[in-house]
Amino acid sequence: MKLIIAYIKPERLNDVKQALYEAQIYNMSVTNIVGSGRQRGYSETYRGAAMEVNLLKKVRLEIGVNDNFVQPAIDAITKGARTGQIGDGVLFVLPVEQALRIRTGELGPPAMG
Amino acid sequence: MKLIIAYIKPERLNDVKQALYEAQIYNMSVTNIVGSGRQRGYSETYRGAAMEVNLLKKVRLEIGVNDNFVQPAIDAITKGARTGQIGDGVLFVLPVEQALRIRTGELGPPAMG
Amino acid sequence: MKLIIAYIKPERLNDVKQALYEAQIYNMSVTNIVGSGRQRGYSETYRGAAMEVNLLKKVRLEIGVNDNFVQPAIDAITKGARTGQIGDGVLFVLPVEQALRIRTGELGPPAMG
Amino acid sequence: MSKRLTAWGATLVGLLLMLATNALADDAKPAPTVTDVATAIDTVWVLVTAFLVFFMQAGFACVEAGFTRAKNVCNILAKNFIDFCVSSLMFFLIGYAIMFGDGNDYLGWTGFGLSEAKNPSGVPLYAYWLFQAVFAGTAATIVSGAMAERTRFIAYLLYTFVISAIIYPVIGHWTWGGGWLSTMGFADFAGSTVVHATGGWIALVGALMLGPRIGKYGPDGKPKAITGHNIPLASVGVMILWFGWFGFNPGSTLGAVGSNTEAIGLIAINTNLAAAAGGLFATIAVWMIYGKPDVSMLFNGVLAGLVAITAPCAYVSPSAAIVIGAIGGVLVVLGVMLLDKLHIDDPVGAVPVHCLNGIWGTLAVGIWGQKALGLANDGLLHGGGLGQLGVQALGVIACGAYAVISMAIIFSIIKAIVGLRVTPEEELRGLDIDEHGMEGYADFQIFTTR
Amino acid sequence: MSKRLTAWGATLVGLLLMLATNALADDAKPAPTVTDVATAIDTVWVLVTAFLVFFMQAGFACVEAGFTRAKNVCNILAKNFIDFCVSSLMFFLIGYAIMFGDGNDYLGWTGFGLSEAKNPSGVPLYAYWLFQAVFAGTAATIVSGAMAERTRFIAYLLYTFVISAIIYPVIGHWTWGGGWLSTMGFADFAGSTVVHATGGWIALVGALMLGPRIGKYGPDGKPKAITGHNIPLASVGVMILWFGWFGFNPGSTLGAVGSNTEAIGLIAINTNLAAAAGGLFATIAVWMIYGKPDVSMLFNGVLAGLVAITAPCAYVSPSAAIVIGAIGGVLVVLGVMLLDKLHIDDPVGAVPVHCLNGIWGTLAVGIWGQKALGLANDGLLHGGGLGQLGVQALGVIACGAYAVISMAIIFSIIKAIVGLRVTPEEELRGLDIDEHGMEGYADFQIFTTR
Amino acid sequence: MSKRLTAWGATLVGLLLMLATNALADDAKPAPTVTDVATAIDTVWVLVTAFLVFFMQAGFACVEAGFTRAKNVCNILAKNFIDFCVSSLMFFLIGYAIMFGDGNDYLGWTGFGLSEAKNPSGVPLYAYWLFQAVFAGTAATIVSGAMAERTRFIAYLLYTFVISAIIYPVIGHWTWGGGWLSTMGFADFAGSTVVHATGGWIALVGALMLGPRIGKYGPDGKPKAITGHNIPLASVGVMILWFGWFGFNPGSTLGAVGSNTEAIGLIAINTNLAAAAGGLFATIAVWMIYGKPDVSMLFNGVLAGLVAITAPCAYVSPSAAIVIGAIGGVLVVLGVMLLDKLHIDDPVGAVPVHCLNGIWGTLAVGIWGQKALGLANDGLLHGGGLGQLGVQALGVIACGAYAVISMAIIFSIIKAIVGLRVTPEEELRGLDIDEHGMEGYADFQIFTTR
Ligand SMILES: Nc1ncnc2c1ncn2[C@@H]1O[C@H](COP(=O)(O)OP(=O)(O)O)[C@@H](O)[C@H]1O
Ligand SMILES: Nc1ncnc2c1ncn2[C@@H]1O[C@H](COP(=O)(O)OP(=O)(O)O)[C@@H](O)[C@H]1O
Ligand SMILES: Nc1ncnc2c1ncn2[C@@H]1O[C@H](COP(=O)(O)OP(=O)(O)O)[C@@H](O)[C@H]1O
Repeated sequence: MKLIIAYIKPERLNDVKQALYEAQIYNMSVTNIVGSGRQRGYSETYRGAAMEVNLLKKVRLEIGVNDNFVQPAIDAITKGARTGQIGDGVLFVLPVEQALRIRTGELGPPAMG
Repeated sequence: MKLIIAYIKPERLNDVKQALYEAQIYNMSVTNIVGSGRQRGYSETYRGAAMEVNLLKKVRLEIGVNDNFVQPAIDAITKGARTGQIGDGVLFVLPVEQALRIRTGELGPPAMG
Repeated sequence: MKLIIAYIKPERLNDVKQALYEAQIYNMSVTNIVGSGRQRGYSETYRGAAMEVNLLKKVRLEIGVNDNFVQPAIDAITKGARTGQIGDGVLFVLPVEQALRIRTGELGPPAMG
Repeated sequence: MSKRLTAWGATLVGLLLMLATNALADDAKPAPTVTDVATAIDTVWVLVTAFLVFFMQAGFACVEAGFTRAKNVCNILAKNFIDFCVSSLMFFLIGYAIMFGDGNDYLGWTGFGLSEAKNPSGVPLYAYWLFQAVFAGTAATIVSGAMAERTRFIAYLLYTFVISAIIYPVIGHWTWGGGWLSTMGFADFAGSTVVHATGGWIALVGALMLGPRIGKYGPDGKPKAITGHNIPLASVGVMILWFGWFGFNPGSTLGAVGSNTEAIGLIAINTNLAAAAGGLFATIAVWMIYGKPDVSMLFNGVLAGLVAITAPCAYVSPSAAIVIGAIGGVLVVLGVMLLDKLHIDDPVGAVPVHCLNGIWGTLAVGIWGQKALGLANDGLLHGGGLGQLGVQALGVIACGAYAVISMAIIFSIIKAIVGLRVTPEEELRGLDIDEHGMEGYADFQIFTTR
Repeated sequence: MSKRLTAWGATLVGLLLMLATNALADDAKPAPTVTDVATAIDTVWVLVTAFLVFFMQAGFACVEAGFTRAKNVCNILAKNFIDFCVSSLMFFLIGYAIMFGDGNDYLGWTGFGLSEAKNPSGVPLYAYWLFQAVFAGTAATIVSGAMAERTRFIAYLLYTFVISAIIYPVIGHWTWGGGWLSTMGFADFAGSTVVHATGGWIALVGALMLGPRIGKYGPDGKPKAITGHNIPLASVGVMILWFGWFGFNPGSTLGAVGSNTEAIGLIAINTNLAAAAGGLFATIAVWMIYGKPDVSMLFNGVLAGLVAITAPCAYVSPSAAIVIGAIGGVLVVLGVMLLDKLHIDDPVGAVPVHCLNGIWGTLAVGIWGQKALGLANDGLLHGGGLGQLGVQALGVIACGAYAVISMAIIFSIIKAIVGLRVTPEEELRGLDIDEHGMEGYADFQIFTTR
Repeated sequence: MSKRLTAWGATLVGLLLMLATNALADDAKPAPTVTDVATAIDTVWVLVTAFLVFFMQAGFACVEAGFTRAKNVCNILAKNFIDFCVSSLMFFLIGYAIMFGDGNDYLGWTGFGLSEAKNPSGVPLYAYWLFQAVFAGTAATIVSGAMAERTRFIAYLLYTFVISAIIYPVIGHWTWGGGWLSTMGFADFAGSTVVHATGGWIALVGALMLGPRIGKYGPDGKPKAITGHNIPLASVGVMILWFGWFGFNPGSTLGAVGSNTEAIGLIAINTNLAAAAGGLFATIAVWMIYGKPDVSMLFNGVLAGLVAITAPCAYVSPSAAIVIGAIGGVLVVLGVMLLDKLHIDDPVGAVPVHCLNGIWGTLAVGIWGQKALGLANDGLLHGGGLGQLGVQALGVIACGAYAVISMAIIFSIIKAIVGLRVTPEEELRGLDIDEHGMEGYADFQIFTTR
């Protein structure tokens, strides 16, 4: 079992969701974040004072998947999120040692689905 | 050391916190998220146009624990969060390689408590 | 590859960012959270009714780094976040099995930078 | 010769006077007379103050929305809008006839739909109606705050029809429509009892019948704070209400000419000083009791001062207004505490503000009121004894009893037909999604953990 | 002797009258005459109602901001502010001269910069100008809502110069400035056509030329909800608009003395009842069609009722006002559906509210209007036949055609010079950052996923 | 015979005139005279405009709250409320006596608590008091914005007592209470100096004594943006202020009859045009200097135009008003830059808006003012030479020096007793929790990283 954490452009969320659905991955958790990466932000002035915005608005996805779904998930995210322009984001795959579905008490892989 | 990530119904947060306190687990971090799982969302109309809400409001808990607290934490979360109805959520247990308490510089298991 | 998750005081964010930049770590993702730890919160009254605020506003950083950057990152975070007063927070280091830069398709360590 | 000259002179004076008044009216229009002009200014006064009172609807909406949770914000706003829509229409069709129509001591019964309706004022009927209609709307809207975050929309809608068509107009008839209370000398200048206590009593009945919101009282019975979600919104609401109250009280003279010229100045200063004193003393009270100046109590204190001065505003001196307002400010703090003791959950403080201070203001007429300012008898502190105070107390009790009993019946009927309260699931999830299919703050990340 | 006495007596009467009016004016100032006072009250009326109409700018800003997304909120606010600034200045320099200056049936051409400008009213020129200027500002600001979330700031700024200097004043000249429509007996008391339909038509042209927002229509052509981000803000806006409309309609009498005293009462009650009926019936309509009472439609319904009653407010009875408003409320719901069918993306409903109901209200004059209330002919339901209705329809078509054609040209020119629409990247990221370098809600965690 | 007839005729004319005015007053009440009616309309005007000025409190609250951070929002709102409460009460008890009482050139000293108070106006004392009281409240509330986000609540409360009881009334006495400046011919029609520059100077002293907010200036001394948290709220505030200013300036005629009828029209148009020009030119200025139209500067520009026109509003032509406002708009942009250069941290721009433009407006009287419009001497551009401008400059300096020195002393005393500034920990965490025990936006996820 793995936890995929992906940071994407907010406006790509719908496409990523769509691509995941097509890969039959329905379960995910989404958060607002601000982040910095290769895309270094921008600077503006507010009332004449410098405003360095180096944390840009991004969306963070967490998707717990069983091992056979890791690659499909990665592909789907890539498909939905890639624009080819700076700021497209990254994803990490983390090991999950245990999973539990709270309602049913299911443990392990079945809890993921 | 483990990191437990749990996604629960917002209105269960108080009960989960209560249950964790009873299990002597006081440390946690809480975030707002939106998520989709087996509970597929709902659709409404806004000004006559379809509005598919497939990401529901949930709450995400992160609890770093030492190994002997993993099971008590899982039990407490289950106790507090389970309603038996769809949408109760899931939890994942992830391995933690290192922990550091910033204030004291304590490393490893003592940093968790 | 590791994922460092740090919970810090909101007002330390700028210093932490500064310290990370000095350590040549530019990539990170930041979230608002509320948390409880050794700092147990406070109680107020609102319209005469008790209000227990046991989840305090914190900021959560996620930094994916290659192994050789783990210690510099930890040092930088500690430098920027430590006030010596309760509530300074903790950080966890989690293993990352795979990383992918969405824009370029780079895999593994190069995706981190 | 001089006779002739003088006579011609007089004629000239007369003619010039007439010409002068004709100067602009070159197009046939008859020159306005002094009376025309006096009626015009009275009408302008009544209309402008009616507009201000109307605007109080926005104030109520903001206060109630700001003091409740984000997940119910569309619902409370919808209620505040729809109640004014319905009560405007019902007060046109039915309410005005019951309040001001010919009838008996208890009820009027002519002028439905304003056709051949009585007009006790010196201004045109329609202008007078508007002023009265916005008052009816105020009485109706007070209730939504106390019943917030758990009442079904349809139940609230039904309640609204009844209060504006019947419940409020009957009390209005007693006091302002020539009914039995007015005959007895009961004085409620701008409606501490007629509007505010009536709304406040009904709010109390409603809150009692609904029961507290989930989570308001712990298993140990201790009240828990369910904080408002948007204090700036609430503060704008309070400011709008204060602003609108300058229509509510001074406008109740129904005119600005003659003795009313002095009166509107007095009423305006009294309104302002009572509000200021209410705000300051509520702040001091909450600061002393709980250690910090709770802003929500400052807001409630301002409103308390305003409600309290509503009945006596024309009958008392500015210094008395300060005292009345200050006591009102303290009362509201104690009132909030008392309700929590009694486990009556009133999210916005409608009962302490409108009911408690409506009563207080009505009684204050009997204490500080002055015959010289148009009251039937001098009040207690002006040597008039307990007479006026007694009548005031009677009015308070009669109106209160009527409002409580009649609405207890109405709410029971509504409960039986459509149900008063949403399901616990809907309440937890928020009324916005389940009752209206929408959210108040779609782009914001909202906590719904409480 | 008696002759002499009588003559002296007459003199005395005259003198006393003069003295009486002098009582307060002990310092040389000449005593005011009845006419002075009448003009004063008319002027106060015009100014106070102008202030209320001005305040509608805040209402429009709130409604448009609340009904769109958080990422564009600074931009829509900036547009609402700057359009009033520009249109005030342009209406001073140019617009008033075109609207009220001497000229021909189609256009005035004297009084630029108000120097030696004509003043058709009974109140001072500057007071009259202010009242007219806030109307011009209203017409201008309607458009921003329909073009929200995708129009370049500079393009909007340019458009604003043109509408307030030329487009609106020409239509105003036709109807209120003595032009050809007024000669024909076309009646639009407070501007259903002149202000609202004009703004609404231009909104339609703008929305069409811009095309829908990214994501508004799915690949399958189905409309998708892009929900407003701050419903409380929108609700405050609607309340402010309703409040301001009490200036818009009753103020259009341009006076309060004489027959206007009755008229302003009638207009005020009609305005209120139409708004209430609009709100209630839109709620019922959307509830029946979609199963839940969508609050945004309740708001639009109130505005629809207000727009619809704007033309007929002085000519119809209160019962007619209820019917007109109720139909307006239903129309707005159907109008929103229709636009979505046609894939015209109007984020706030400016077209259904202002254009559709502006037309409806103008036609309603020909149906329920009464000669007894000052209309040229009785309307259809008062036995006047189709005459007035025909003229009304003609006015609707003429003004609509003029507004659509002229603005289509203007927008095309602006498009050619600076471009109408922001880039897709800017639109996705939000106009606030790219056009203004700032955010509306810096401390809040905002979703920009949509 | 004809003599007799004429005499009778004259009598008849007189009698008819009297009868006419009696027509409606059939119930014993004496018929109103023209003077009664004139006083009534003047009183209505003064009261309605006073209500509008009151409403500006809501405007200030919104602007200041919107331009600061979410974590301090309850605090700034509480300050805006409590300062009006306190200043109402103090201006009643003490301030009015000092401002308008009999005394000497520098200070009045009769009429405490309004008992036997002098009334220099033609309207009832209480009405006049209210108008003056809301002005005092405005002067008081300006300060909170510049001292926002770091001042202790108790310190602010104490300051409020002093300014409304003494500091403001003394300056008021000099200019409007018959004091030395008025004797010299100093002209400040509605208070650019008396209200705004006074408030603005005190704001400057306060901001200087407090020092900048933590993080406002980097270690390198460069100013950093601390952006406002709720721009829609600020925009509503600006709109409310603009709306209220239609009370502030035109209401300062204290009447509407006679020559005032023309005057209020002129003042209203001037107020509007200056605001519009201020907004437009500030936008252009900031756009040219920084490349994007910063909405917060547009807002400040509108306010700058309004403050600038406040002194000259009655004395200048509309074209002059446009120029005065436009320069005000540019000044505010430069002023904000200047303050940042000087490391004076004024979160909302109170000093550039109220102090700088208060001065500018006062001087503008000496430049564009016209004797024909009631000024003592023609201004510079109307051939009056430097005389009036000199007096204006003297007034600016005298009031400024007095305000700065006296408040520097007062703030020092308050600092010594309770301390002016919260602790750095409280400042970082936000004043809401530590000073009031509550949050402004309980349901929202708020960033407190800045
Ligand atoms: N190493 C990292 N650790 C945590 N978050 C990261 C990391 N790298 C990127 N991110 C997140 O991804 C977002 C996009 O990254 P960025 O480097 O700008 O994308 P791209 O590689 O396409 O230019 C960042 O704003 C940040 O939130
Ligand atoms: N595999 C997953 N990965 C990430 N988040 C998940 C996953 N499964 C569930 N969740 C989170 O848990 C929430 C509840 O899940 P759901 O499947 O609806 O619960 P239940 O199993 O009780 O029906 C989801 O809204 C989502 O936020
Ligand atoms: N074991 C843990 N799991 C998850 N989050 C934690 C844990 N310990 C601390 N935190 C986060 O760190 C924040 C600060 O922790 P705290 O214990 O108050 O710091 P300190 O040790 O300096 O007193 C908490 O509010 C919480 O958000």
